[in-house]
Amino acid sequence: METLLNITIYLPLLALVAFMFVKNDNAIRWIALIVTSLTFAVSLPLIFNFDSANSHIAQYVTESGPLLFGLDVNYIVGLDGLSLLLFMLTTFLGPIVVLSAWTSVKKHVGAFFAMLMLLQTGSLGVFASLDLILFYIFFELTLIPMYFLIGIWGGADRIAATIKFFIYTLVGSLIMLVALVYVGFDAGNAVNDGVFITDWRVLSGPEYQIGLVEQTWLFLAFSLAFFIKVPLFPFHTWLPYAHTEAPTAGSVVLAAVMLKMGTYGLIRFCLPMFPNAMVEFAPYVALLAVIGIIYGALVAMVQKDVKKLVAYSSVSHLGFVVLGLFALNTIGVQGAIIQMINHGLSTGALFLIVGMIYDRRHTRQISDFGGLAGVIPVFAVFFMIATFSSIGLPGLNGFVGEFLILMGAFTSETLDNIWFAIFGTTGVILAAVYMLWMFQRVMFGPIKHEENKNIKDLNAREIGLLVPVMIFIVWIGIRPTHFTQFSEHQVNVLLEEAAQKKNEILMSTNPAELPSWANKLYKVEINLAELKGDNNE
Amino acid sequence: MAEYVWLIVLIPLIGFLINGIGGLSSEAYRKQKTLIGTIATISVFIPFLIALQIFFGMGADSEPYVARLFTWIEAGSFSSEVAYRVDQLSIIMALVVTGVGALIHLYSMGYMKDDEGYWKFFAYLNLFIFAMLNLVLGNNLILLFLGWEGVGVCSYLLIGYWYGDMAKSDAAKKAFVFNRVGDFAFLVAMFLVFRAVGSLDFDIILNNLSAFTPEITFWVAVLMFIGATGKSAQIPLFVWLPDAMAGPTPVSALIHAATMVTSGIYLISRFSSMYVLTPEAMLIVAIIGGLTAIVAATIAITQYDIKKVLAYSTVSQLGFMFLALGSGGFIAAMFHVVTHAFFKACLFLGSGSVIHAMHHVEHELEHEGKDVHFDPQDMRYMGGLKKYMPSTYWTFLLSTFAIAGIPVFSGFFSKDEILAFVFNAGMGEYSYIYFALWGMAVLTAFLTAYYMFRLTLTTFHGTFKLPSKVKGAEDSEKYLHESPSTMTIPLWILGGLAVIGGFMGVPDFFVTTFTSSDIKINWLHAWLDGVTSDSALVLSYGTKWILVAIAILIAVFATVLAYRNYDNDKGEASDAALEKRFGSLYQVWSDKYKIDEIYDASIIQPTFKLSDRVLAVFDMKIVDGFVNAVGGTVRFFGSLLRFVQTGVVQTYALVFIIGVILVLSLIIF
Amino acid sequence: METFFFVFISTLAIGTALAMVISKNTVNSALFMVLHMLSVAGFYTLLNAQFLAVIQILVYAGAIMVLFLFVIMLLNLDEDEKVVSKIDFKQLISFTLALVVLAQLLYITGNYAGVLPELTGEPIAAVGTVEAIGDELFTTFLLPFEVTAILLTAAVVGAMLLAQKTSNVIDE
Amino acid sequence: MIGIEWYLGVSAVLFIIGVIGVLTRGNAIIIFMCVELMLSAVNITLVAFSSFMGDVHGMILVFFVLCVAAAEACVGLAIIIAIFRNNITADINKINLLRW
Amino acid sequence: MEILNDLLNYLPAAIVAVGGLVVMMMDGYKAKSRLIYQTTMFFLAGALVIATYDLLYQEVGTLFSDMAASGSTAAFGTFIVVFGTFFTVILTHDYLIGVKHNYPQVYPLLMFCTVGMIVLATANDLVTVFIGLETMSISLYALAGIIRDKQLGVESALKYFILGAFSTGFFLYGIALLYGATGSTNLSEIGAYTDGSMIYWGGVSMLLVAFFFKISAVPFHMWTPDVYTGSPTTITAYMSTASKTAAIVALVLILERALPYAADQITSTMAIIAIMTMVLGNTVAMVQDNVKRMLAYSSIAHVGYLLVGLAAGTDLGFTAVLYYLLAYSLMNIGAFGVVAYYEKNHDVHFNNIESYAGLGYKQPLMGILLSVFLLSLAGIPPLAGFIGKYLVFAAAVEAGLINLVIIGVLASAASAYFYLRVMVYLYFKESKEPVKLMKPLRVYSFSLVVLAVLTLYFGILPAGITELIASYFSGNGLAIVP
Repeated sequence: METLLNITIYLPLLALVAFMFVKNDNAIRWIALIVTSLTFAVSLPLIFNFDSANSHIAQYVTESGPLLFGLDVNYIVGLDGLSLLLFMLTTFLGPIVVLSAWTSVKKHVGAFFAMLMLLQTGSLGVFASLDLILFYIFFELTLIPMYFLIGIWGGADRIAATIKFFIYTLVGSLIMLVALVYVGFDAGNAVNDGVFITDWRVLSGPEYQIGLVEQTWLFLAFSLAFFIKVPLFPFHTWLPYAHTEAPTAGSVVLAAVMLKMGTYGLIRFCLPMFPNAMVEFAPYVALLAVIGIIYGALVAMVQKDVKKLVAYSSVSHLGFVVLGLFALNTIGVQGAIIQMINHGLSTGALFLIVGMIYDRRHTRQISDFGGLAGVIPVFAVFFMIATFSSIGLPGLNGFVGEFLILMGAFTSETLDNIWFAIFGTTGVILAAVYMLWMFQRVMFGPIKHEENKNIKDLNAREIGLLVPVMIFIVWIGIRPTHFTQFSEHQVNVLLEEAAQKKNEILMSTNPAELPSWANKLYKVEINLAELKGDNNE
Repeated sequence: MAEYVWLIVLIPLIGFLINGIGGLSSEAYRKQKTLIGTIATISVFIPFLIALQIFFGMGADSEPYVARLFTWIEAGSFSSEVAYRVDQLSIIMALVVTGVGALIHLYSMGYMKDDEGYWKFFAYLNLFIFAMLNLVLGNNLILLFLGWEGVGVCSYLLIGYWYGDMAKSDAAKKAFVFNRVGDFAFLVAMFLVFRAVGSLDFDIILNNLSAFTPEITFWVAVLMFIGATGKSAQIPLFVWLPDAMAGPTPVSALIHAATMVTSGIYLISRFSSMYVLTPEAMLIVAIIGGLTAIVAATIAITQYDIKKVLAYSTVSQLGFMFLALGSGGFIAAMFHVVTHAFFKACLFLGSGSVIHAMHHVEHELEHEGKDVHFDPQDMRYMGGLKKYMPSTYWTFLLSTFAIAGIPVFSGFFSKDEILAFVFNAGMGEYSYIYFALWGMAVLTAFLTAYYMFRLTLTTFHGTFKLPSKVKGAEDSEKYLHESPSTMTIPLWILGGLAVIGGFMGVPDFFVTTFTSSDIKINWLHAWLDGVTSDSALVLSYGTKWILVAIAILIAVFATVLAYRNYDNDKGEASDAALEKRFGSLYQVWSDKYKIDEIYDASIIQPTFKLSDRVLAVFDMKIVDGFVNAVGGTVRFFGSLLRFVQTGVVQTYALVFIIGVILVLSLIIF
Repeated sequence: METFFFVFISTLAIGTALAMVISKNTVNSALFMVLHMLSVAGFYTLLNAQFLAVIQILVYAGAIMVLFLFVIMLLNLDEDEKVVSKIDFKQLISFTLALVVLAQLLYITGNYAGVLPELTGEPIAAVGTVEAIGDELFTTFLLPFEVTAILLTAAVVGAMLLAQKTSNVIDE
Repeated sequence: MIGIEWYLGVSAVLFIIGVIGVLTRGNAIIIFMCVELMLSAVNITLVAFSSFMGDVHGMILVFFVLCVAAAEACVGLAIIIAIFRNNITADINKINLLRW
Repeated sequence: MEILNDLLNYLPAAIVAVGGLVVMMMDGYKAKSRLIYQTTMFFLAGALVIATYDLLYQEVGTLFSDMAASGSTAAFGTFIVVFGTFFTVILTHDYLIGVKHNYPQVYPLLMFCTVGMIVLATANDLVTVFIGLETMSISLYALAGIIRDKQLGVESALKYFILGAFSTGFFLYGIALLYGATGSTNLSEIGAYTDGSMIYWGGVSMLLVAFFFKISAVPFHMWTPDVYTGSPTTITAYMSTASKTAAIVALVLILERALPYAADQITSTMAIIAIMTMVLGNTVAMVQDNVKRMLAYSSIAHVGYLLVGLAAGTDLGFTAVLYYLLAYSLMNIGAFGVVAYYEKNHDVHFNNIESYAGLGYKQPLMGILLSVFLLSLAGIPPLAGFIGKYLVFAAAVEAGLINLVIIGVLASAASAYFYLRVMVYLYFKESKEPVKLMKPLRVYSFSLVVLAVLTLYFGILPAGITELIASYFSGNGLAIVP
């Protein structure tokens, strides 16, 4: 199985090699499709054999010797409850994305699919890495193909968009790199006989504890990178540009996979390593998340470009995910995890759909459409399901995630304030407003433009690529436990361990040695008194 | 039999899938209209039979049965199942939904037979039934919410069924969004409940009401009620319902009269044992209900659109039901739900029949080559239809009697019981307010009878006014004809039910006063007593009879007045007189209290402008501007620094020397 | 005597150096440079580095400065195009900064006394002889010496490359 | 007796004179000569150390410096010739095509 | 025979020197340029083989009475220098033919220059350092101006020469002062000195100044953009890699062996200089429109990263610096190589970024290669440039220089902008006027591919080389002396 995991990660690169020798565009398309399908097929045993009762232990682990002498960076990949679903989502979307670009990409076909394959490997690597440095490498690796995807095959304003995307993300991740290296050395000294270590399994374990002051800085550095990637308000401005300008396939991967790297990083790295900071900053982050939910929705409402609207809706939806994560209870975190998948499916589907209509009309302005429902009924149905999924209709996937997240936030002891959830819930109303309004303007009403009268409905390829997504949208909506079961145990363990670690760190802190801001931020004395009180009882 | 309750829910879904997928994928299937209609109707009718079977297998004292299917959502301490509950309350609702639903399906087969999207219509209808059954049968709040939102979606789809018309899709969107506002409150209520008791199962919640602090109880009650105001079209969220008439008439009958809009009443009845713990929340419910009732009734008087009148009437009647709920008359409210479902569905279907006929006229005129356009729903063009459409007329009239509260018709009993409960509530806390509400309720009852007869008389009596009013429509009455039997059969069934439906809840005192025995003739009361927590009626027999008398007087007086004003084509003149008499007040009514405009000006436009002019600009200029400014600053410094590079060697040497000084200073000092 | 000699040579060296820097005419500058080189050779003798003194005169004054003069003549550079008549802002800054460096250097060297124990306080006679230098040069410093040969060859090739007039481009 | 600090001082002064020359003169040839001046100034320091310490290494280094100076002069003058052919000037203030 | 042994251990330099003399003579007898080129390649190939052997197997020791060092760092420096020269010559030959200035004297000069570099990189005595440095510099002055009939070429040579000679004065002054303070020019003897007189510090700072100049650290960088822009492109590649490598390896040797006592002061100085270098290099590079000049500023910026590693001054820091040099040489030669290829297809001024529009599709291989090199320069994984940067920053983090690292990574992020900008023109824009690119010589593109593959290889599997480098320093006790 270990081999299978590695094969899954690197299989797309095989296509890359093939592209070097194949010049025929159609052959390239088929190779890409076959390889991504194969990747998906190969990855299936991973989920079927996954032991969800032990989801907190990484499975299918491959561990190599040091890759970088002196720093002992190891190649460690494996899957656990946190990563499994996202990993599978990535492999699942592979063939779909390839199909979506089947005819719409006409220039430099080989390069396009090569970039997609590279992106696939990078994304899979991100989710499978259990070593922080390795994670970082894959994290960055995904930037390059996306840069080219947007830059070469993107829209009119693609250059500014892609550069902004690249640099913005890079700034965050580089700062994270510094923090990451610091953690590596620190952990090396603390738990690994002075040898640099970035093995997640060690760092997240209970032995390795970071002092409060360091935690603050490290948390900020890590979370900055992830916040930008998520993107959390006010770090979101690259997203509308990148999404709008990216080709359909790029938008889909960006929304479905790459944004998740941020939220995934928050839960995987920040929580177990910086539990105290996570808890103390949770209300502030939740505040930003809630602002993001409402703000993203309001701005989405007035967008004139369909894709931009969906992009801003992503800001809003990802706000939910962050809110759930920082609720720091099982309900919220589980909701956030499933919502990551949901957003990937529903927003991915929306981008696919917008791409299909763009292929037909070469415009994305809402005002250029209207009345399409009568012309292209099959399209309308898919669009409608995706829209409903996106606005969180019960019975479809979006609801499960949003409900759990809001429920988690509402009952969260960490946030200890029901208003986060209440304001977050208003996002549900707003989502209905902007999505339905957009849907209405695009699909309903009289046909205003002559060009719209002769649009062809979806062909078999397009239906074929949407149907699997729709199946999962409904499946998750009806039987979410089939999916949440994979992470349930790990989330519980993670939260428990984090809480315990947090208390241990607090207990070992001497308030007198801390700078005053840290005392204030962590309310050390009050918390310590409470802890000691608990112990005496 | 109760263990097959899941079949009730499943069959409509199967119907939906067959018609939906079949119609979507196959051109040929779409043409099989009879098949489609039959499948749809049967997949509602079978559940009705099952429900009936279950119903007959139950007694008033049967324990609730819960059919647990599978775990739906589970995370941490939260877990909810897909589980259907059979108890006295839910089976009543299920019967109404499937029964009325089946009839309306049948009716639609006739009404929609010329429509292109026939298959789609029936698919949506079946989906609606599925969602509605989830709502009434679900065993926990979240499954109820699934249905709650599901019916909202179906309502959205069906209101906007003729999406080609922007106004219609606007109405659909409006309905959905207003519903969502209510859902927001509902969600928060769920969170509060969960935080207090750790579960959303009805049993667990209702058995653990002690876990709520009074404050939480109040808030949960209020928030649920706000949810209900959205779905059941109460102030301040009622404005979507009149617009919802944009949908096909069967939809209005089914969703916007008989079933969906009553889900709020069902919800509060379900939680009646919680509501009685918080009189303040009850008061709020009552006040909102009472206000809605009278406000909608006043608007109804001024409307000319046949469906709009019915819509406002529905809002008003729903207000009545909430008034009952707020007064502790949960069973009374449910009673009214049922009777209202019968007569309002019948009224809507009747109006549909009329509209169908008017459409036909328009269509035939067009066929003649005349370019005639008129609003087929405007009652000013109608009149005298009774001789062309006797079935429609008679059933419509019966239902009008029912809604007007004419004795022995179903509405009489249910409305009377509500009035009694409101008066009864005046005996307890907040008595003045409840008395005032009672006054309003009586007034509303009067108005109801008045506008309903206005509607009936203007439409069916007198002469057919279209030929005289619209040029080119001369002799158009020859095209008027009765609707086909698929449409009239449901009308007759519903009309019959509207007549006799009231007997399921004949007040006990009708008999006990005279026999002095303890006999229970109020079947419904007995049936639901175990699931709801009605307040006790403390009125004396005398008071009760006086209240009945008042109700009868009011209804008869209003009927007579309406006959005087509206029979024999006097309608428009009377309305003009009315307008003159009430002046600006009438204007306010006919402007629908300008509530839409107020919403537009106070919420929608400001939000939109905030988003468009402030936030979107803020996003591009400030947030993104800041990012760009950082980049720009770096570039700016870069372009400044590059000018140090003058190209003259001596400058370079000079900088070198500066560097030397720097390094020397750093190292030496 | 030695003090006098030192003062004389110092004055001469600094004077010629200054003269070279501020002289208007390039040829004059070069000639002052020659004088300066000679005075530096004087320092060497004072410090008992006779071999270096000879080399200094031969190589510097003899060869290098002649080369300079030759180029000056070749390019007709004797008429200086710009005289240091006007003291502009840049020069003022240059001057100030140079003086700052001087101050730092003097501060460094001024703190020198008594750092090395074996410092005798006066020049040691035996070190600067040809034998001593030659001995070290061909044993210890063999590598630098050989590399110097390469260096000089490279300089010649480089000069050839740069100063050739005909462009012998070979097109292939 | 003349202490070593005097030699060092004179050497430093000469060095700075060279520096000033490089910084202020516009003629490339004079700048070259100033560079040579700097080198020979350092030579004085080296020889002084060498002599006072009784260690021959410093003098050998001076020997190498002389060689280097010669080589530099050779290449430098060649460059000046080349530039003179292109620009007909040796004023470095006018040789500033490459900038910004 | 000790001398024979020494010579055997110094074989790469010897081969290159002999080769230089041979090709010089061949030029004297008017041999064909192609033959001269082939002979040069023959000698360089021999040197490269031996340098590789030395890199792997040479024992650590000193040669020529402590004048030079062998093994470890020295062998590493020699290897990179010879390696860089090897590829430079391949690229230069083609390039010079392209721009029609194929003088046969270039080859001996390059060889002599390489000898200087090897001497510099292996020096164990300040005298050797001086001689090596000067041999290298003087050859480079000449090489910068080989396109002697173009104003830009000679102007760059003049600027380089004046400032180079100027810095030589300071360098010499530094040596003199150090000699005076410690009584020796031998690195280890200087390293044994721990008294800390003023004159010692003066010597250290002057020495640093000269090295800062050679590696073009701010504010001693002023010559770099001009010289790099004006020189023939492949020579620029050579200058920016091989010469920088030699100087930095020498600096590492000096810091490690001669100046451990001064480590504290050096750390702070290096840190400040590093910050200035990174910030200036990157910000100014952002606003350049000439690709060559942009690469020049970028090379300044890279020196900043190298200085971060030197500032750390730990084993890891030196390891990082050496690894970085290797990576940097690979990618910078590569990048300049592609730029040279584009340039020779047109004229010398064909370096404006505008004229790169759409070129990526004209000869896809070249476009891909340039992208790889630039992405590596930008420090994007999984390319060698990333590992280099990572190691350098990690070393600084280990040494506690967090602030320095933060500035470094931010500057690095900014640097992505101008590297990406080239790709924007290569791929994202359409060329305005039709440009025809000739097919590159097979050997030319092959050598660039080799460089790119190595860049990728060292990015993905750096363990072997980092292990090798780390072994040079482990157990040397190089940590900062308090």
